[in-house]
Amino acid sequence: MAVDTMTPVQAKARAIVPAKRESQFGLMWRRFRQHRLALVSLWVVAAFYLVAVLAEFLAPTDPSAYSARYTYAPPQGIQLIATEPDGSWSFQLHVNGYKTEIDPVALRRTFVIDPEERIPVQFFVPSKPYLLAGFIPMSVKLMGVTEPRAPFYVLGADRLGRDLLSRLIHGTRISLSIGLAGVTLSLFFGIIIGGFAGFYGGWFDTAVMRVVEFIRSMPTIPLWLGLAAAMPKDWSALQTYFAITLILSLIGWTELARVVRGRFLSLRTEDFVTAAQLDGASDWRIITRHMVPSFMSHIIAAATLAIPGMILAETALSFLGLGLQAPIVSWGTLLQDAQNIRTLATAPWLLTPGICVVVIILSMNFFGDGLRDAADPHGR
Amino acid sequence: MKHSSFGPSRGQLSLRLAGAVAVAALLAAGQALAAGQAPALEAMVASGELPPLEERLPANPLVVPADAIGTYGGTWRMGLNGGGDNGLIVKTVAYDSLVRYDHEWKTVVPNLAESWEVNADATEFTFKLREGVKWSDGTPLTTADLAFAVEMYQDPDYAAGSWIDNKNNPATMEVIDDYNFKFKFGKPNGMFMETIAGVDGIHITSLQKAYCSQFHPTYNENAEADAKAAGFDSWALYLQDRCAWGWETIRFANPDLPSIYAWVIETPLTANAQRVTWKRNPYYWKTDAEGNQLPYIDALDMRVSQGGVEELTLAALNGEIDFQERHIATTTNKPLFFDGQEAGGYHLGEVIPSASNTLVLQLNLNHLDPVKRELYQNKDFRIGISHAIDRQEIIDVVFTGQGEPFQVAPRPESNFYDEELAKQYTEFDPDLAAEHFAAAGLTEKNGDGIYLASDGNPVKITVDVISALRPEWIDMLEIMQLQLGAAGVEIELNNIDRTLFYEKRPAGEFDAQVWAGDGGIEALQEPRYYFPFSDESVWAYRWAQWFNGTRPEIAEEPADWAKQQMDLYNQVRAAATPEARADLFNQVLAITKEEFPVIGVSLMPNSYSIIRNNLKNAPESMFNAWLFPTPASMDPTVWYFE
Amino acid sequence: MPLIPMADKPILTISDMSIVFSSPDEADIEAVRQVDLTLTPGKTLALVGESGCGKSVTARAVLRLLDRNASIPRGSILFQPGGEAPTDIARLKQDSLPLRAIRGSQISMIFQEPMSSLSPVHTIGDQIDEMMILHEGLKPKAARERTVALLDQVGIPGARQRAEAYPFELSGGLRQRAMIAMALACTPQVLIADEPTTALDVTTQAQILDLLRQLQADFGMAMLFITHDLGVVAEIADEVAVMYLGDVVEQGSVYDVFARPSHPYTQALMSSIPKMARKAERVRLSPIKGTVPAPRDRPDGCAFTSRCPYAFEPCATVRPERTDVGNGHHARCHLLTRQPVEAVA
Amino acid sequence: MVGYIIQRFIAMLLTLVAVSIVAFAIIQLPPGDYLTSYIASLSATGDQVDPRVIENLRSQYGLGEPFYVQYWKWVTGIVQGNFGHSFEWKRPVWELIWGRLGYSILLEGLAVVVMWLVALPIGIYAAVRKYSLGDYLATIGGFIGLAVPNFFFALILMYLAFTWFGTTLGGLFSPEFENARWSLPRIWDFLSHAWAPILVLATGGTAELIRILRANLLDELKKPYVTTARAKGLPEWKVVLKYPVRLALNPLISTIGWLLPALVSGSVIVSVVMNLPTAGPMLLRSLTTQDMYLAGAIILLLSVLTVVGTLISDILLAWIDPRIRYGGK
Repeated sequence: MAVDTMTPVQAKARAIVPAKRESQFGLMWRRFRQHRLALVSLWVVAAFYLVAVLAEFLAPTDPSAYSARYTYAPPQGIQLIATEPDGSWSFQLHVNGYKTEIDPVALRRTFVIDPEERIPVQFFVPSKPYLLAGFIPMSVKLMGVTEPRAPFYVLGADRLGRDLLSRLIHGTRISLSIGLAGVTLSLFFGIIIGGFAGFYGGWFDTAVMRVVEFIRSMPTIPLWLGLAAAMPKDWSALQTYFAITLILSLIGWTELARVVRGRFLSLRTEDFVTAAQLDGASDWRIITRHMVPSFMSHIIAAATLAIPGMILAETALSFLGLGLQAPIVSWGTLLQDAQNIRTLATAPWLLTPGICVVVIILSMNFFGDGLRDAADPHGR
Repeated sequence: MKHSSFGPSRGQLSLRLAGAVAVAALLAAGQALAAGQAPALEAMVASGELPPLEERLPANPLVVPADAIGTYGGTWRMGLNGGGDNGLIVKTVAYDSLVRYDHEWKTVVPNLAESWEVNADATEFTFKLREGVKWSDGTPLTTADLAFAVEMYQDPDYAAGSWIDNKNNPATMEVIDDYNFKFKFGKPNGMFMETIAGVDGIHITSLQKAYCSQFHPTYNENAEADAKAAGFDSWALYLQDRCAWGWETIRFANPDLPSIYAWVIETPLTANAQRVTWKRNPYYWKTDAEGNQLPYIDALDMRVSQGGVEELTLAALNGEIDFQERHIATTTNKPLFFDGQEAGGYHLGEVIPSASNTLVLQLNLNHLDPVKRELYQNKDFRIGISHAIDRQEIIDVVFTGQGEPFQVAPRPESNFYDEELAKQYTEFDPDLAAEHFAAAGLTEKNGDGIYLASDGNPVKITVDVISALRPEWIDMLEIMQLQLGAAGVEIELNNIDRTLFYEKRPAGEFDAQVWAGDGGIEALQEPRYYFPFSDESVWAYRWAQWFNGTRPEIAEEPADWAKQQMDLYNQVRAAATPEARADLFNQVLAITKEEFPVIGVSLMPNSYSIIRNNLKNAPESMFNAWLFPTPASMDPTVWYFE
Repeated sequence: MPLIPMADKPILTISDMSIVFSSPDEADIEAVRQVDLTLTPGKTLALVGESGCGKSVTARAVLRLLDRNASIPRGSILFQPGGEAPTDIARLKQDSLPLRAIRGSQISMIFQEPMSSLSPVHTIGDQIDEMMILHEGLKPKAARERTVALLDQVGIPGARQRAEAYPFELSGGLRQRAMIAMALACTPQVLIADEPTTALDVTTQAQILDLLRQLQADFGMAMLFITHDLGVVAEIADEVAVMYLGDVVEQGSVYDVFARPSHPYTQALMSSIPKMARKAERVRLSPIKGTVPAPRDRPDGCAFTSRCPYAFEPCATVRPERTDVGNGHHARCHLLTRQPVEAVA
Repeated sequence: MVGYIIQRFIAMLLTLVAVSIVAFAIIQLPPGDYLTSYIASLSATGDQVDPRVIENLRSQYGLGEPFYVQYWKWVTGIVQGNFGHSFEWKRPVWELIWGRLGYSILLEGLAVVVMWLVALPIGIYAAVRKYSLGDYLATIGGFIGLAVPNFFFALILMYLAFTWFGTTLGGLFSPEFENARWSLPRIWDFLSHAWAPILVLATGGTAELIRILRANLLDELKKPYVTTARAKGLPEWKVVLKYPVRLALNPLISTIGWLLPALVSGSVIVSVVMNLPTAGPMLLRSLTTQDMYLAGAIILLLSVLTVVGTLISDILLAWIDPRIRYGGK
């Protein structure tokens, strides 16, 4: 006797008469764009990853190129406008030189930015040949100074006179990729283990959940400490890097497994899964064709939110002297270098990596939040 | 504080030590009668808690000369890094034994022993103790205590290691009477006086028989039961807890253990200590020139940081540290401390390191890989590497111009300084390097410009380093990596944990390890880089085992030149006079110069100490060494606050 | 059911009320258009329509329970309990004292899903006590006594024990009874029931309807009954108002509207209900063709234009007037004003 | 309720057994043992130990035995209240750690309290005034708290305190109170020192709590029972506080258990930087010196702390949420 002539779908959804069928991701993208903060964050994150990919091209100098003359040189900044003594001015991209004095008693160089000395900055300056991202041969850098031996320290120099900007850019590659790689691994374990637990339930589910609960109740630092100390001694920096990633994801998978399991549990009873089962589809097919796509967007959002934790963990490990170590350049090792009162007092620009950490983590979080909202507007 | 003249210029380092010490005066000044003591002690004497000063001081107290006669009072504040920082305590308080060094670290002078004699072949050393010296509990110190210490150190159940139980040449002690005794050695021990004048001397006076014997079953049949009752598994563990040897950390955790130090423990160094405090020893046996009992300073206050030194740095900047060099006086912090002098009410003193070199690159001459062994044993290869290093650049970048290119050699301050040894192969000359590499058989290079070794593999040296110990090592190695890479030798940095670092040594498969140049001043006692001397001679670890016999299972017969050095050094040990020893050791060094076993980078630059402006008699210039424990060797007993 | 004489003084008069939803990204949506409704003590007005037609929104507007993004830009909701000066609820401030004094105390509401409409972490008793403590200043003990009496009155067996129970411990029917007890705790003069029986099975539905009728007789309150179920309307209502996409298209006594549906939508509704008949005499149900357009696609004129079989020229653009078709029975349709000749029978 | 607690308790015991095995495995993982690191540190000061002495020590310490024997000894000892001896300090482990553990628990407990005190009002405000300026500020502020590494924050705080106020933040007490008994002035002294580490510790977690609370509350605010409460005539603040907040707290309470491990880890780092006598620095040191019974006991007890924290939050949850208490859904 019902008046309703329509199937009871959510009021909002039916209010929209779909002119054309949007794909799930199209729909998600449209919803995502409404979060302005998330959208901005997406661009920030994308920019950071672009920097990571193009590190060699963007970094003005080699990250390990040192210079005795410019230890602890303060940031030059980049000037746009050149003012002549007669008051006229013109557009000219340049940096100012330094006036340097050595104080042998206090053991330091004092730098004064010399506005008189202008070192022009140019784009696409030729450089020593290098391989961009490891395989594209290039011999040009985005920007730099052409005058030989002229200082170019946009963000300042560290204790060895190495260009902080270049180191930051190369550190971005390591830190961001560790986050990404760690999350990918976590995702892999998380989906497989969480998926099986959620799909089959029963004793396996109980066991997995116990293990997850157990791992999560371990304080992470000792776990890292022990695992980091147990790494084979003859491993190279690269192997250590991967090992650290693995260690981080060993803990990271638990959260994702919980999310995946939860999704599987709720999806298992959904009509479309039942329908597929009645159709005689295999479990594998149901999982891969029906269930995973239906919550992939959600998983992506969860994964995005997990990356910042990895990045933070990397910096914490480096701080304790357990993670990546010099000469590897990562945000963690850069921050480790800045971990002293001297830096805070006299070279605060070396804290820039900290700002990068904050910015990327903020962006990742906003981005992840936006994704989650977009993926699942009713499931908050 | 005047140190305007120390700068980057080379070779100008001279010692301007506080107080011209007239050693002879020490021996003669015994008659100074008890004149004064700290007001607090005076009050205790008045109330009868403490015997009068005359009864507490020995008949012939040791007189410590000083720039000025001080006043009693004050607390000396400093900072320990972490609970296990026993080193600072040893270097500040615990350096007091039979003999000691003068402030220049050159001559052995009396301390608890009034005098001594050495026989001709340096196998017998006869000592006379200062009569009437009391432990901090007021009981007299006699030869019985020393004999007990020897007995303990030689008991395998008592975990200690020192010259007393050196199995190559163990000491035996012969008690003559309460104040006279002999040390005897099977083999000549020419350097014995230097050994016990250094930090190693403290073992022999570290255990009071009356107190410590109660934990040993020989003296107390209930020792095992007592240990169980106290919660220990065995008497040995209990003994080690109550009466730990020499400078073991937990020694300073037991306030009941009587000592002969100037200050005695008030708040012990326990695992949970946030602060370790010391108060004056009322029975201390030294006086100033006017006969006033030392020390002047009432108490020591050591804050314990929890593993990070940043808080300590801030405290020092804030004027909360009275005298300290350890932990905080880093190159990095220098500008910070320099700027903070006025606000913090302190100034900076000069500290001369005992180490010769900032970084010693030790190629493993005993490498198990025959190709690498052959290459690393090739002197030309090492010379080539040395010439390929632009040392001045490293000095400029890492040390802000402090120091000079230097090999691993005795420092200019040392009697053994030899400019040729210190300076050979230090000039940066890529062509010369290439010549030497060619002489070492390296002619072919691969596409990356790296030489190919005789097995056709590129020459790649993996260098083990502990960056946690000295952060600048990584900086230096990173620069060397680029420099050597340009010269055709690939360097890989392997930044590892300390335990691992040590574990790799016996295995023999490491390429190279990096350490600082110990033995810059104390070359004779610490010749680890001059010939395969000890386990720390990493560059020839297996040869060193042949010499010192600690791990006979991996010992290898050394090259002839090394064997010759070992022979010479054994003669050094046997020589009775300093002159003879110096002569023989110079022969050892001559072979070192010829063979060039390890590669140094630069002379370890001077460091600095933080001295509060109201702290007087403190040294404006001092060494920093372990064998010559500073600042205790600079007589802080006569320092005082104004 | 007897016809309602106009003599009884209305207690709640909604006149010319519109409800607008605004969102930052899209144009405002007028979810309810110039609605007029009147409630009389002791009588029940049923508001009928499909989901999303604005009936719930209208009901909630009476207690100003709409979301933050909804507003009532025009019209009034005059509440005038026996002899007192009327209050325009539409103009009261959110969270103001006068509004809160009306909520729960004088006008109260029963919701569709008793499970989610009751707090799962408070006992039934607590939730009912709260009303009396709040509005009548009763002490907790006294309030509980009355709660138990009320629960008893709404037919909950073992009322004293059940007062200690949590909602999830009760069956759906009992929960709804508890909900009703809560709504009646302060003997309100108007009861708004927002699809109170929708979530219940048919037998329970009937019991609840009986209960409501019984209680209305006992308490004499006016009732606004929201439903999409014409069967329920027939059972409980005195008057009925039919809503379609924000418009009240037809309004009148149940008898009149059921007997002579004057609006094409009402007519279509009536013919979509199966009638009891022998199998041979059964006719196919005629569903309303087309689908309900989105509110933003609603024509300026009659909302039903797009689906109306009789739609003609002015329908899409001109909004039909509220036309009296006799005996207080109104409808909004151009057919009624156009030509009596073409009037639909 | 009792059955529930028993069930959780048994689960906890099982977890603890697993934790103890992992804790022991972790301290055994690095190559070498205490004696190798002991020899290493002696060598660094130019000292050598007779191998006989080391062999004696090894047998005195029971280090030569296989893993399972050592583990079994350790665990059976712990069950009897004997955590073993610290090699470095030659003292019973329990005697060494109880004080530090106390400070750890105190600091972390206070950090949890501060987190809740700060997060509750902000989270509620952010949810109730969704998308308002205050909400954005709270969200951004919270994320910044989440994003700034602990050690970084601690160091900057210390430096700023030094340059601005001329004080050295660090430690938990002034010298005169360090070894004093607890008294009112000592508590005050403690608080005047402890605020900084507590602040540092609480930042990350506060942000997390605000986020969870806001999300939960937004969920709950949409639920019909909120409308019911409003229809009752309750004032808005009471509507929010009594109903949705109460429900939004439930999942939040279970986060205590999850927050604790992070807090423990964070406190290790903060303690090193800010020089706090908590279990963290001792753990770090014992791990580097391979003082295994000490390290093992600290890891075990910190894990117990989190496991017990989880248990407490579970019980608390059951206590405030009748649905769990009565096994409903």
